[in-house]
Formats: sequence, structure tokens, C-alpha cells
Amino acid sequence: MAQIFHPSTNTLSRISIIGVLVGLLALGGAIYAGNMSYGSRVNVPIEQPVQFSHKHHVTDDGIDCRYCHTSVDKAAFAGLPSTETCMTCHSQIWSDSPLLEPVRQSWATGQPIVWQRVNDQPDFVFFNHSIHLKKGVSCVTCHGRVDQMPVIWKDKTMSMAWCVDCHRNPEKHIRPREFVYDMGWQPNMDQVKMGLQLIKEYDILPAQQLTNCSICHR
Amino acid sequence: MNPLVYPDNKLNRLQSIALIMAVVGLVLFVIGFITSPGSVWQSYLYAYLFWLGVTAGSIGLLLLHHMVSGGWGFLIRGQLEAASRLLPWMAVLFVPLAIFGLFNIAGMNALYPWTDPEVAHHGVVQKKLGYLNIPFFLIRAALYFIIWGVIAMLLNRWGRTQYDRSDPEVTNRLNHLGSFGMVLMVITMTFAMVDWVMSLEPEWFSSIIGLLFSATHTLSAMATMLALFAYINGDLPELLVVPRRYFRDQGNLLLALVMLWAYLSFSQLLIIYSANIAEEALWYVHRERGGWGFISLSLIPLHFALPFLVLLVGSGLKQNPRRLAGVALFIVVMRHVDLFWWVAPTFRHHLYVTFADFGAPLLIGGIWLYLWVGQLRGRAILPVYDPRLEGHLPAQEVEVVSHV
Amino acid sequence: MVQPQRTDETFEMIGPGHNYESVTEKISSVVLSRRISVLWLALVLVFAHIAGLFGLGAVMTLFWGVGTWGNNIPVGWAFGIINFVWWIGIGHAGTLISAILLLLHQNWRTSINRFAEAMTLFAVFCAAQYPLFHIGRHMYAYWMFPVPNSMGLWPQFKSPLIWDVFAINTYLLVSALFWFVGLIPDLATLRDRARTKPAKIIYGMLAMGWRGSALHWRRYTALYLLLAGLSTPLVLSVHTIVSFDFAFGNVPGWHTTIFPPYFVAGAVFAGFAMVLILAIPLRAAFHLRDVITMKHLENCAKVMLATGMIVVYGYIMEVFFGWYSGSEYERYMTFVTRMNLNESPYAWSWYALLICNGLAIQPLWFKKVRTNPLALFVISLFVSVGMWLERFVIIVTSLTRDFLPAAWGNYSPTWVDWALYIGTIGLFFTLFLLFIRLLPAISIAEMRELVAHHGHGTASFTEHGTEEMADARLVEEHPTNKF
Amino acid sequence: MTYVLDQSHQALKIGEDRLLYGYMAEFEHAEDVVAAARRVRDAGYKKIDAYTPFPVEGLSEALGFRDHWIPFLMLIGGIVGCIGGFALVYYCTVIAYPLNIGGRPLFSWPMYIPVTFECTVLVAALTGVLGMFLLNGLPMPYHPVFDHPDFDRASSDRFFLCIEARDPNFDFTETRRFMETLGALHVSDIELRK
Repeated sequence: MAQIFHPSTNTLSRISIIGVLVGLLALGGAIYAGNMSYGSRVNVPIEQPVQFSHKHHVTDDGIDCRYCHTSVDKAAFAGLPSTETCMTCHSQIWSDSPLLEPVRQSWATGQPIVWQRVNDQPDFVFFNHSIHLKKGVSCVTCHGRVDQMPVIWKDKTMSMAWCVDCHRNPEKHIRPREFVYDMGWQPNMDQVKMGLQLIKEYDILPAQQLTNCSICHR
Repeated sequence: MNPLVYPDNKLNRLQSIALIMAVVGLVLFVIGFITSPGSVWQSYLYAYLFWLGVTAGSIGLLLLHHMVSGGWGFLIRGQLEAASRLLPWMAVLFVPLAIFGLFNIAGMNALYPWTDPEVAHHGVVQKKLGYLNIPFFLIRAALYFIIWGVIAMLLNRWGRTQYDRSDPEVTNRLNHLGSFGMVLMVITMTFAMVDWVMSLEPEWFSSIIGLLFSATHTLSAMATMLALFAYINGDLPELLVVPRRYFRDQGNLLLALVMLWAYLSFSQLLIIYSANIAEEALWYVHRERGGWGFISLSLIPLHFALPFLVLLVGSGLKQNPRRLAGVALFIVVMRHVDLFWWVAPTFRHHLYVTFADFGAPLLIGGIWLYLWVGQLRGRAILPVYDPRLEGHLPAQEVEVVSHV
Repeated sequence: MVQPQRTDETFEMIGPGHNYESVTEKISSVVLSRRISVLWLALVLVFAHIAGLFGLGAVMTLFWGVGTWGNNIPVGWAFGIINFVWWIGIGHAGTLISAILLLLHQNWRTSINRFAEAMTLFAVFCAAQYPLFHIGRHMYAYWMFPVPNSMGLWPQFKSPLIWDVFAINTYLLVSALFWFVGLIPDLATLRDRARTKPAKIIYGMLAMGWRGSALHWRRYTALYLLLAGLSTPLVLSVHTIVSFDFAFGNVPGWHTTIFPPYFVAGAVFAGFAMVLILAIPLRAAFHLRDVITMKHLENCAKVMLATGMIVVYGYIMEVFFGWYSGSEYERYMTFVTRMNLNESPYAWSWYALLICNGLAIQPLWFKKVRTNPLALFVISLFVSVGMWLERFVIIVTSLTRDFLPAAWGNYSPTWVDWALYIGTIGLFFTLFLLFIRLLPAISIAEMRELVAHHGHGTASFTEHGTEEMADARLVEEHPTNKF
Repeated sequence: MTYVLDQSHQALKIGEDRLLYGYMAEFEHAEDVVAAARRVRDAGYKKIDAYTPFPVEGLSEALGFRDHWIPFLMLIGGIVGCIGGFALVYYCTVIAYPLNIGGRPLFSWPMYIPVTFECTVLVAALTGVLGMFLLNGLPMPYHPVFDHPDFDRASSDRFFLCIEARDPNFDFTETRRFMETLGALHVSDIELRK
């Protein structure tokens, strides 16, 4: 019987098997990386039709969150400002700034500005802003220091694990109601100790119930 | 002529042991009767279930053997047949159970709660009264014993010829009996266990019970027979004419039955655990609280893991009847624990044992063993004319020569 | 008077007059022959077209979504799971034949194990399609595995559906390994006997340089036995877990503890039916009557009867415990939804099921039927239909009529459902037909072993004892061969 | 003339460009190769191997192979898979993602058994198969023994026995003479390609 394969095929066959395995691993790794927090677009600035700076409006001008996001403490949706909200000031100041051209366009034509959503939960998630504020969850907890963002970005993954983290241990994240809009507030006592007190005070449900599927998926 | 018969000296010793067992058992049972009369029939039931299991399981093993002719069956076939002949006695031993199980006698409550009108006309139980009533219960019991008895009789009548002469027709007939009989056996055993075990908690039901008890009775029988096998003919070099594989097959069947117990029991647990329905889960709640949880958990390592590992890894052990008997004896003990666990927690919400719990198995076991040894006397060990038996058998060689 | 027996039928495990060379030649020539039979080609084309239906259904599902299927509330699970369980069950016989019968020293497995294993692989492959398509969001299929993902979510390990993922994947992988390991010596044979260079190279690469070294054989046989030992509980676990899919749900007709053993028996039952459906034409078409003999067919028939009786026992238990449970939902399910032809639109399926799985197998009690290939073929078809109906009954009757009459509804499959189902049948047979021409359908190495045990194929043997004795001797002498 | 092993220590230099891998005897019957193997082993040869179309009973023992790696590897694989599977489920359900499922305790061990079991089987099977390939040095599409003119029958109906040149007892003429006495059909040289 004649040899079918050259001696070099021995090495070749082993290298190719290892190569395929390494290739598959690399492929898996790439897919994996693409799906982790990078994939959820955290910290990626989002371009808006108007180059609005939260930093300027909140920190420099001292405007409260609720001035623009009017329904945040009353409804599920925090609300996006209408053109009229912008124009309450900008009809008077910076009224000819080229940056504000889209706002004036919208005002003139009646076509609303198309703001790009930064944090958007899928339809199968029931999320309500008002209850969170009521129970002492601050804007900062989920949206980060928006008052320091010249352009807006998503600060947290908004993944389910992240939500449930807090639902499981709310005491690590809540604060007194009166400070929920205070972006720079720091507790003057132990967070957990305070959190446990507040849980009692605000009748926050036990973790067993807060992690019930139907709390968010109804 | 079949030269290999059960040795008398061993049988005599075993019969004396059986007598001592019966006497000690009787004393303990009577003490139990005096100290805690309310629970003696629970003890009797679980002990009866074990020895009924050995008897009916022996019939099952014989049927299986005739059906698939596994090597495990040839060496213990005589023992199995002797056990199957004890079926009428098991029917006799059933009588006290039926009397005290169904009727309130001497101030003792009946064992089966559905005989109590209070229970019977309450909740879900009243819908089952078409099945759970005393006359039908007795008719069914009679039917089970008749069917099992007929199967045992045929097994013995036809099987016997294979010890004395060659008859291919008998082999064929036994093969058919194996398959038909198995069908009948499993179905009747299912209903028997519904009647005698499941109806102890009349709200509870688990449809796996028939297969579970068919398997565990077979395990009881196999373990008991292997334990006795080494005692009766452990020293017989004559038996080594058969292939060594037969010894290994015995161990393998024991292993398979241990695994089957684990598989069926675990399936039942997991399904009931997952559904968490009140009527069903209560049964496990009874076996979890009041100290019973410890016994429940100990069944996993002791009734399954330990015998499983020993039988799986110890392949040398499977070829050594004496060492195999050690494992088998351990399984016999665990079978008692398991049956006790099936019966007692229903009534005893806190774990305790009575004298009768030890007396009943010794009493019934002693009687059973005594009668069983009697059935073995003068009998041949090997069915040398079974054409499927292999090995260097003197009788068969003569047969072959005469054919040539 | 003794009936004259047909010359090409034998009741032994291998026909007389075979030696190493002749079995090798006989089996490998099926693969290496360059002649392509018209019948084979025609069948491949027909089945490939039927498989095309699967492609069509798949495209519909991917493009339009699962809404093209007939499933809807209350029957959220229908053809998808029926077909899934049906195929998985069919796959089980392959493993049973190769693994359990190997452990039990049943040498009659030798000539049917290879194609039975192939059958397992293809059947499990077909089965896996349904959950894959049913999940709807196919790009997230990997969420079923325990990999960290952007949701930070782990699989729900208390659900039997996740156990299914583990069981099916393990089963597929272990079966594939078992099959491939078994193929290696035969691939070497094909490499050495192939006449064309491309065939030599392809089979040579697949054989991985197998040269039959004694040391290699030693490790190989140890591995093969241990894989058989692992596959045996594995195959039982797979269908047990499939049965949990139902038994874990508190739905009338589903939640019953007998499901695990009853499903396993049903799987083996359907699987052996499929083995017969494949083996009977195979042995006729490729003149393999002396390798897949009447003894094999009869033994398959016996297993089918035994498992069929367990399934029938399961039906009896379902009815009895439906009543004995005392639950009005269980009773309604059993006696109205399943049995009452006037009240229930699906009662026909329960009776059809009894006819196919209960009545049709009863003739198998007779040896005359068990040794009649045509009768076996017909009965096997009945059983295949019956086992499909069984899953139909379990799923559709239970879901259409559950606890709340207000939530009742009916179910009917759409043409996409049918396309996907019939398509997988085409897929299965196409793969199988390709397999029998590309790889040896019978293990050549094991057939040679069988020949070796019977004195080089010269002496005909009458009982199967001899080689079992040899096995026992081998194990006694060499403890490593034990398992 | 003295013969020396070449650099790879696999073969004997027997000429300008020729390397001898070993001598190969060819047999017709399985029993013959077992008997021959026993004799070769008794004669003190260590670097020997037989090539057969199916696993011949007793052959590897006759050749003196004592290899228990496969069961050992699979046992280790099984243990790793078992502990790993259980740990995985425990980690997911108790540590990483404790979720209330129907009011059951987080650590519901009966629910862990199926996945643990599957992982045990999977890892044991994978280690066994990979171990078999690695130990046997497969894939190895090229091997000197394939040069034997009859070797295609090693996968059909012939049995071969090889004494390799790297064996310390190997002698160019003596070994050949010894092999002629084994009752083989014929004995031939296996050369190693450069």
C-alpha cells in the first residue's frame, strides 16, 4: 500500500485542528465582547438635533430637572420638553444664536423637535418614574451626573441585572425624598443604615416582592 | 438425575435462625402491642410489604428470567421458585392486615383512614369512594392473590421439568408465560399498591406508584435472594460449572434495580416538588417535618449512592457471592427503612419507633424464612435441562452424547 | 410439514460462509461502488424536495415570525413541541441499540447499531430545529446557554426547558462522538479500499491515520465501552427531562408522576419502529439480508412489543389516576376532552392513538408476525403515527381545555406547521440516504469481530452463548475491560 | 558494519539515504499474531506493536501494554463535570442571579440534579474522546507502517506485528532471523522516509 499523505500532513493536521479551535474561541470572544456593556452603548454621546448642554443649563443656570421633564414625578414617562419650553427663555436670550436654529424652525413650523431617546426600555418592561422618585430613588442613581454632561449619554447599562440589583438591595441606593433632585447630594450617615430606615418609612416592598417578575413585566 | 441439591446442614441452621427470629419478633411485637397499640398495624404493614415484595418480586424475577434468560437467574432460580410457592402463606398473613386495616377492633382505629366515615365524606376523598370501599377492596385483594397464585403455580409446574428432563416445548411455554405474566403482574401490583399503600393517605395520588413498587419489590427480592444465596451455597464449588459471568450479572441486576429505585423515586419527588399542589406536596411535607427529613435525606446516600458506587466500582465484588451478599444485606436493611418511610410518617407526625417496628419484620421474616427453607429441602439447585443455561454441566453433557 | 424457508432469510446473526474479507467487501462496496442506483437517486431527489418544504417553512418563520404557525393562546405549544418530542423519541432507539445492548452483551446489535446511531443524530438534529425556530428571536438563541450577556441574565435553572437545552446538546454531542469514534476503523477500511485518489484522501483525513495499532485498539475499546456506559443513563435522562416539560406544568393531563418512565418507553417504542422502517427496505435494497437478518427484525419487534406494552400501561394509568385523583379538572380532561367524541373536537385523536399504539402492536405476540418483514413494516408505520398522535393528544387536549372554561380555545395547524413537519421528514430521509452511500451503514470492524468469534465464518452457530462466554473470559482475565 | 539510530531516534541507518523503521511480520489468523506477540515479548522486545483489523482479544496484554489512562481520564472528567455543573447552577441561581421562582428556596437542590448530571456526562465523554486521540497521537495521516505493501489489508483481513528499530534489543540480522521463526506469512522491512 502506498502512502497517501506526505509526512508533513501530520503537523499540518494538528495545526489545522488547533487553528479551528482557536478561531472558534476568538469568534465566540468577539461576539461575547460585542454583547457586553460596550454593546449597550453606555457612555456613548448621543447626537441630538439641538446641541443641548445639560451641564450648562443645570449647573450654570440652576434649572431644576422638572422644569423640562415635567411629568417625571407624576407619571410613568418623565416627559421631553416641547419647543415652547425652550422658547420661554430663548425667545428672549440667545434668540439669534445659530445653535438654536432648529428650535426656531420648530417654533415657526409647528413641527416638534425630534429628540433622540437616551434611555429606552423595551415595550415588555413596565417602568414608572413617579414611583421611583416617591420611594427615594434619585435621578442620579439611574442617569448619572447629568448636571455634568455637556452632551448627553447613557450612564448605566439599563440591563435587567442592573435593575434587579437595586430591587434586591434598595437600601444601597435610596435617599430621603427631598433630595432626589439634588444631583450632588451625599448622605451624611451610613447609606445602608439610612436606607433601611427609609425602606421602613416609605413602605418599600421586601426584595422577595420587588424581584417578582410581574413587578416589571406585566 | 440432578446431583446438585440444597445442602441440608445449611438449611437446618437457617431454619433455626428463622425460628429464633420469629420468636424474638413475636415477643417484641407483643410488647409493642401493649405499649403502643395504636401503631402496631403500621409496623405490620411495612414489614408485610417487604416480605410480600420478596415473594411477588421473586415471581417477577422468574418471569423476567424466562422472558430474557439473563445469566443472573440460573443460580437463584431454585430460591426464587421456593419464594413464589410461599404466595398462599402471604395471603394468610394478609388476613390480619385486612381485618385490622379496615375495621375498628378492640378500640383501635382502622389503619386505612377512608374507612372512617368522617374522612370518607370529606373533600376529595368522597369522589373516590367508588373505588375505596371495603367490599371492593377485599374483592380486589382476593383477585390479586388469585392471579399471582396462578402465575406462581404455572411457573413452578412448568419450571420444575427443567430440573429433571429436557423439553424444548416447556422452555417455549415459560418464555411466553414470562411476557404475558409480566403484563398481568405489573398491572395487579399497581392496583395492589394503590390499595395497600397509597390509600393510607387517601387524598394523595402518584401514578408512578405501580412501576415504583414493581421495581422496588423486585429489588427486595433480588437483594434477599442474593443475601441468602451466599449463605446457603457460598461454599459449593460445584456451582462454578456455570460461567463466572452469571455471578457478575447478579451484581449488575442488583445495581440496575438500585438505579431504577433512585430514578423512579427521584422523578416522583421532582414532579411533586415542582407542582407544589397541596394534595400531593403534603405527602412529602409529612416526610420532611418532625424529624423525618433526616430519614428522607439519608435514603439518598444509603439507599442509592453507597450501594451504587460499591456495585459500580467493585467489579471484583460482583464475582464474589459472599461480598455481594454483604451489599445485598445492606440493601435489605435499607428496603425496610424505605418502606417504613412510606408507611409511618402518614401517621406519626413526629419520628418515633416502637417495639413493634422491630418486632413485625422479624416475626413475618422469621415465619417466611422458616417456610421458605422448607420449600428448598431436597430440591435441586440448577435447572440443568434449561437449554439456555451454559457451562460444563454433567447432566447436559450426557444429554448431548445420547443425542449424538 | 416443514415450510420451505426462503434462502436469503436467516435467523442467525450473520449468514453462513462469511469471513473477514467477505464482510469487509460486502459492506464497504455499498459505499465504494461507483454505480449510482436509479432508485437511490430518485429517492434522494424526492426526499430532498420534501426537505425543501422545511426550508420554505423556515423562511416563512424567519421572515414573518412565529405568527405564521397555528399556535396561539391557549395552545402556545403545538406542532413545535409535538414534532420536537416525536423526533427526540425516535432518536432514542439508536442510542439504546448501540449503548445498552453493548453493555448487555447483546451481539445482535452489531449489524444495526451504526445506522441506528446515524438515525439518532439525524433525528435529534431534526428535533432541535423546532425549539430553535419557536423561540422567535433567533439571534438571541445563545441566551439559552449559561453565558454572561448584556442583560446580566442567567438561564432559569429551575425550568425543565433549560434542562432540555443541556440534555439535548449533551445528547447530540455525545451521540456524535460515539458515532464518530465507532466510525474511525471503518473510515480506515474505506481509505484502504477506495480506488480513487479523492476518495482515499477524504476517507484518509476522516480516519485520522487510524492504523489498527494494538495499543490504540486497547484505548479505543475502553473508550467505546465507557461511552456506552455514559450514553445509557444519558438517553434515559433526555426523555425524562422532556417529560418534565409537561409534568412540571400544573395542567390537567400533564402533571402526573408516571410521565418519566412512560415517556422513555414511548421514545424507545417509536425509535424501534423507525429502525424497522429503515432497516427493512435497506436490507432489501442493498442485499444485506445475511447481515441484517430475521433475528434482528424479530428482536426489534420484541423490544417494540415490550415498550409498547409499557406505553399502553401508561394509558391505563392516565385514565385510572385521572379518575382516582378526584380532581374535577383531571376527570373532565380524561373522560370528556379525551374520550367523549360528542363533546370534544379532539377525542378522535385519543381513539386513533389507542388503535395505532395499542391495537396495532398486538399481532407482535405471534412469531409469524414478528418474522414477516412486510407486517413489521406496516406495524412500524402505525406506531410512528401513533407516537406522534400521543404527543398531539397530550399537548392539544390539555391546552385547549384547561382550568378556566373562559380561556378555552381550539387549535388547528397552519400550512407552515405542516411544511415544517413534513419537511423534517424529508430532511431526515435525505440525510439518511446520503449517509448510507457515503459511510458504511454497518460497522465493518464489529462484523469482523463477530466473524472472529464464530470461527472465521465457516461454522454456523446455533446459540448466541459462545461469544458471550468469550466476553466473560476476557473480562475476567483483563480487569480493564470491565465497566 | 554497525548500525546507529538516526537523530530522531526512531530508525536505524542502513545505507546512504535509507532508514529502517522496523520489521513487520504478516499473519493470516488472529490467534497466530497473539501467539507471536507473546513470543516477541518473551524475547525481551519492548518497542513493539501489532496492527489488526479489529480489537483482537488478549493481544494488547500479550504485547505487555498496561494502559489505564482512558477510564482514569473519564473519571476525572466526570468528577470535574459533576462539581462544575452543580457549581454553575448554584452560582447562577443563588449568587449571580437570585430570582424567586414560584416561592421555592433559592438553593433548590433537587432542581440542580438534571443539569449536574448532563454536565457530568458531557465532560466525561469529551475528556475520554480527546484523551483517546491525544494518547494515540491521532490525527497522524502519515506513518511509516503504511509503506508496507500489504498494509491495506490491516483494515480488512490481515494481522501485522512490528518490532521497531529503536528497540534496544533490536539487531539488524538477529531480529530478522527471530521474526522469521514466528510463523508469519512473510517478514518485511519498513523504511522511514526522510
